[in-house]
Amino acid sequence: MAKSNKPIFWSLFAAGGTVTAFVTPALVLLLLFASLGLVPSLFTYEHLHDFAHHWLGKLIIFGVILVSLWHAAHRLRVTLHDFGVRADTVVAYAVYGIAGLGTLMTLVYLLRI
Amino acid sequence: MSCKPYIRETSKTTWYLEHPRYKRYMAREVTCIFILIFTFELVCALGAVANGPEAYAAFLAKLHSPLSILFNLVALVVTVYHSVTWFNVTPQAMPVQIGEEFVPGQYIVGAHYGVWAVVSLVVLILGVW
Amino acid sequence: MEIIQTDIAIVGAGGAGLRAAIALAEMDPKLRIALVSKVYPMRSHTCAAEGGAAGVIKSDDSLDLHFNDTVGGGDWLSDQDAVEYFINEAPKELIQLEHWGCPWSREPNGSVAVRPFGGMKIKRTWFAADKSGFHILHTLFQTSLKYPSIQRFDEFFATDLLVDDGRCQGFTALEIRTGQMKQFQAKAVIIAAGGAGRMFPFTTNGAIKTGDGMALAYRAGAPLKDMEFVQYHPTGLPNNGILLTEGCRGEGGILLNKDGRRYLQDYGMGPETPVGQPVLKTMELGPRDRLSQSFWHEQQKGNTVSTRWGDCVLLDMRHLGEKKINERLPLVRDLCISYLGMDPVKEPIPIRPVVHYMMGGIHTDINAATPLPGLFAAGECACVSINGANRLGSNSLTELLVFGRKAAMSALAYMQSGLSTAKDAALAAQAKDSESRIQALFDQPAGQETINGLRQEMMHTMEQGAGIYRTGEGLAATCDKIAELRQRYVGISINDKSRVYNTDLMQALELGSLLDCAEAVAVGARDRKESRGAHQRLDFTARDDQNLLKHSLAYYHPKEPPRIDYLDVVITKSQPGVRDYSGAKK
Amino acid sequence: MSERQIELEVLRYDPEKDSAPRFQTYSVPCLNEWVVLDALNYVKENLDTTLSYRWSCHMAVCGSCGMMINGEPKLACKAFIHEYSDKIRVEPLAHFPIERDLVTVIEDFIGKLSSVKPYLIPKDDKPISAGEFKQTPAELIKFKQYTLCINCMLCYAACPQYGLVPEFVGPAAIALAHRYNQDSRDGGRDARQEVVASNEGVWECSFVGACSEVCPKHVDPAGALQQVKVASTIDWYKEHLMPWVKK
Ligand SMILES: Cc1cc2nc3c(=O)[nH]c(=O)nc-3n(C[C@H](O)[C@H](O)[C@H](O)COP(=O)(O)OP(=O)(O)OC[C@H]3O[C@@H](n4cnc5c(N)ncnc54)[C@H](O)[C@@H]3O)c2cc1C
Ligand code: SF4
Ligand code: F3S
Ligand code: FES
Repeated sequence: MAKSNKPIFWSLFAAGGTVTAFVTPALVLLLLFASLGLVPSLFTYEHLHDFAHHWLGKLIIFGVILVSLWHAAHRLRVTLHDFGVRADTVVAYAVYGIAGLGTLMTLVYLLRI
Repeated sequence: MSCKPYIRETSKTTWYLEHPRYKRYMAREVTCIFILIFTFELVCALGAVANGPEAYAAFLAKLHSPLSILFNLVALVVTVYHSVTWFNVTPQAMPVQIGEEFVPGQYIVGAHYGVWAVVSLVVLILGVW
Repeated sequence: MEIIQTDIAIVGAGGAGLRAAIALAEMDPKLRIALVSKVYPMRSHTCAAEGGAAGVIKSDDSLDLHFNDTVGGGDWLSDQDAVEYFINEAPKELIQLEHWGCPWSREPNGSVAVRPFGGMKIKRTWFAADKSGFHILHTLFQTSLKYPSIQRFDEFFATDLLVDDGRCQGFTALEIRTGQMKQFQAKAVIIAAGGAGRMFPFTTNGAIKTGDGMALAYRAGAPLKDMEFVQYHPTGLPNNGILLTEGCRGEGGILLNKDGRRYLQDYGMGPETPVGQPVLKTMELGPRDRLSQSFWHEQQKGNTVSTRWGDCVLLDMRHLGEKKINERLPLVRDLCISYLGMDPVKEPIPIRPVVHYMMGGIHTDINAATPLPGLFAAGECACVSINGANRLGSNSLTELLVFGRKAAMSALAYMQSGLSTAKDAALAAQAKDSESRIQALFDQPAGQETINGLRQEMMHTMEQGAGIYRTGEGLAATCDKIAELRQRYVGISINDKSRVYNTDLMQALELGSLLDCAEAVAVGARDRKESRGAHQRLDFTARDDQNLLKHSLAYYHPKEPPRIDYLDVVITKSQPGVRDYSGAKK
Repeated sequence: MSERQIELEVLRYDPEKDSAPRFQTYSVPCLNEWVVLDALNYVKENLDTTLSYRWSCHMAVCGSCGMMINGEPKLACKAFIHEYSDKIRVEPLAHFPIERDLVTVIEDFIGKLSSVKPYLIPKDDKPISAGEFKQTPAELIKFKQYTLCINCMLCYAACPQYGLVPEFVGPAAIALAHRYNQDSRDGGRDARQEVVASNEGVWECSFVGACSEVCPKHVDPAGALQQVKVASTIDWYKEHLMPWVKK
């Protein structure tokens, strides 16, 4: 048996699990307000732009989104397996592909702000 | 040989219906779908910001749709479930030993809940400010 | 029939069998070792031992003290040369186990901790909380996995030894999964198949302790020694015989009668010691035989508590406090709560004496060799004898290690001493006979006798006649009864005709072993007209060193009761004296 | 103690006669303080001697008597009658092939247990004459919990991943490897990682946690597995990002 390469994905999964556990519910709440029309100040264009403009803001946004995406992607891989989808390699390419795409998009957007 | 062991197959697609604890597990696992979609929601917000105020206004308008309200509402419940299930198992994954005793699990979980409350408060305050 | 060729085959994979196997594998990696057991090794009953294993390690202790405790505790029936070898090897074996990873409980400075035990003058029992035997067994089993030369045959039931040319050359065993008989051919055989407590109705022994190993050797001509000495443990849960370790008393638990009196002071173990400050070899830390006998007297006087499970006395541990109980006796607490619904932190626990250990067993010399060349024995099934008339708690686990290894060394030496080649045809014929005997059980039409019926009668008569106190009359009745049961056993049939995992068949075979061993116990006890250690006669109340400072040897007869012979005890430096357990007086 | 009449529904399978398992119901007079094993023994002794099952110690320490009781992996000797209604269903442990009646084939488990090198591989060699290795109570407690496993396999019967992926090394075996890894006397972690840190090792576990929920000895194999994951991940980063750092 050979040692697995899963640690790369698992470490992102674990980090993301922790980060999302701490911040995501609050973020969802903010976005829920926004969707109800009560846009909280962070989600006004100016604030969000200012926040994402600052290098520290960029770093925070990038970090949170990165680990959230990879957390979700890795867990989705396992979950699809649990639902009986046995094409693990295909699934892995697909879910990590999605996470990669999201990461790339974030990177590009952040650079443009 | 006269032995002929009988093998009971586990259903690969419906096994989790067989026990409440499996259902709880699957509920925990599917939180990832919501987190994934929600994170893309954030990515979209970011994209809109990158494209300028009009794009962002359009984004907020889309966010105002009933579907999106519903999604965010459900996502709130689901992500809270994720947080709770995540924190509850931390003492198992990362036990803390002080001298000859392990710190009781409920303290570790409690500490996480405490930090969670603080972080959420900070995010909310910053967000609403 | 498939023949399995090995160099040395071991029957039994409990503490003794595993220790022997590891010793063999270490001595010669090229050796082919067959480790045969009717259960997976970690199911062996060594796992149930709670209290610990004795060995001199601390600076306030000495080998002489361990020697004296053991010999005196055994009422001078122990062979002193064997005891000497035993106490010398004991610490080495326990350290060896430590080096293999056994999680012994520790002192704050990191050295192993020891606890007091009944009949020991000084704290010398190594322990791993109250799961000592469990940890010893699992450490040995896991260590044995290191050695590829140990070939395991798990769930193989040994049925008969193969003896040709006056030498033991293997045995037959039933592969339980398939019901097929296999012939194990070996240059030497070690039996380590454990005790036989299941001949009694109320015992701490697991279902597998049915004396198969003793019966194997016995039927092949090796005598059983000192079988009349059966140890009762004073503290068993009254409803199912689950043991509460001697550690309970070692840590300071006390025994009370119905009036709340610490009655042991009335039986030569007093004066009373302060509660919570146990004094070694005194009161609750007296030896098992004395404690169990005191119970009987209290019962006669009507001083016991009657419970729905019968007469009991109370084991009170409340003064130890929750913290200490959780730390030192977690299993005890769990067992009391689970099986009796009582919490020792909050209430005294009703207990009564329970059959625990066979001092007797296959006769071996100090080298673990039986009189049958090529056959060696170790562990509870053997009688070396270090335990004499009464085993001291925590000597047995150590014995498994010391003599398990010794048996391995002797078997290897025997094998290397050069032997004539085996006569395959003769062995095959014997194996065939053995197979036919099993087949006969299948073929026999259903008759009157049931396995359970015979077993119940056997257990009943053993308890009636061969219990804590015995009389000539009672024993004679028991001997007759067992003889009758052995006759009737011939008529049993099995209902289960399947070959696969046939537990009906196994129970039939086990009953056969138990009956053979039970007869040796009863006849040995009937003929021992004295009281010594665990063997107490109401009609011969004194110890008779003049005539009976001797081991008894029971020789098997297929149809008749065994012939009893006697053998001198080896005495080197301790002359029989008075067993004194009133330490507090001094 | 009150007596209760229990309907014991037991799975029966005789490979020589049956092509598939079936249920047989026995009516058993039980004392309330009994465990399910007592009820099975009653059947074996009085009603049907052909029923096969494993047991020995009757005190939850030998690990023989694991079975599914009302769908839950349990030790029959620690499943108290008073906790059940008058109908109890007894089946062999899930996820293992049925040999006969309540007896399962456990070779797979034994093989996995053996595969993780579950024995002390000493950090330093020390002759017996030099005495014991020192180990403080604090060092002992670090792994003590993981030594308590009785190999009853309830965790394997509870773990869905083992049911779905039979190659999974599984909770008890990995917890045992972790037990030795955590032992202050041991230096064999690297040797164990080959199996433990493989895909079929710890990475097949998705932290369902069922193993720890059913474990009768509170070994918490789920915890052990997660700790192994954390440690293996740190290994991986050290190996791939900082190959110059010696472990
Ligand atoms: C509840 C309890 C607590 C105890 N506590 C202590 C204590 O604290 N300290 C102490 O020193 N002693 C204690 N003892 C005594 C001690 O545990 C036993 O004497 C000892 O464990 C016996 O070990 P063994 O290796 O001889 O046999 P066992 O461990 O009983 O093993 C016997 C082996 O033989 C095999 N076997 C049997 N028959 C056959 C067959 N026909 N074919 C193939 N294989 C067969 C079995 O499968 C098993 O592997 C205790 C005993 C009990 C019951
Ligand atoms: S970890 Fe627990 S459930 Fe699993 S085998 Fe060990 S004792 Fe049994
Ligand atoms: S149930 Fe199975 S998936 Fe992991 S946490 Fe336990 S081994
Ligand atoms: S009979 Fe030993 S664990 Fe149940």
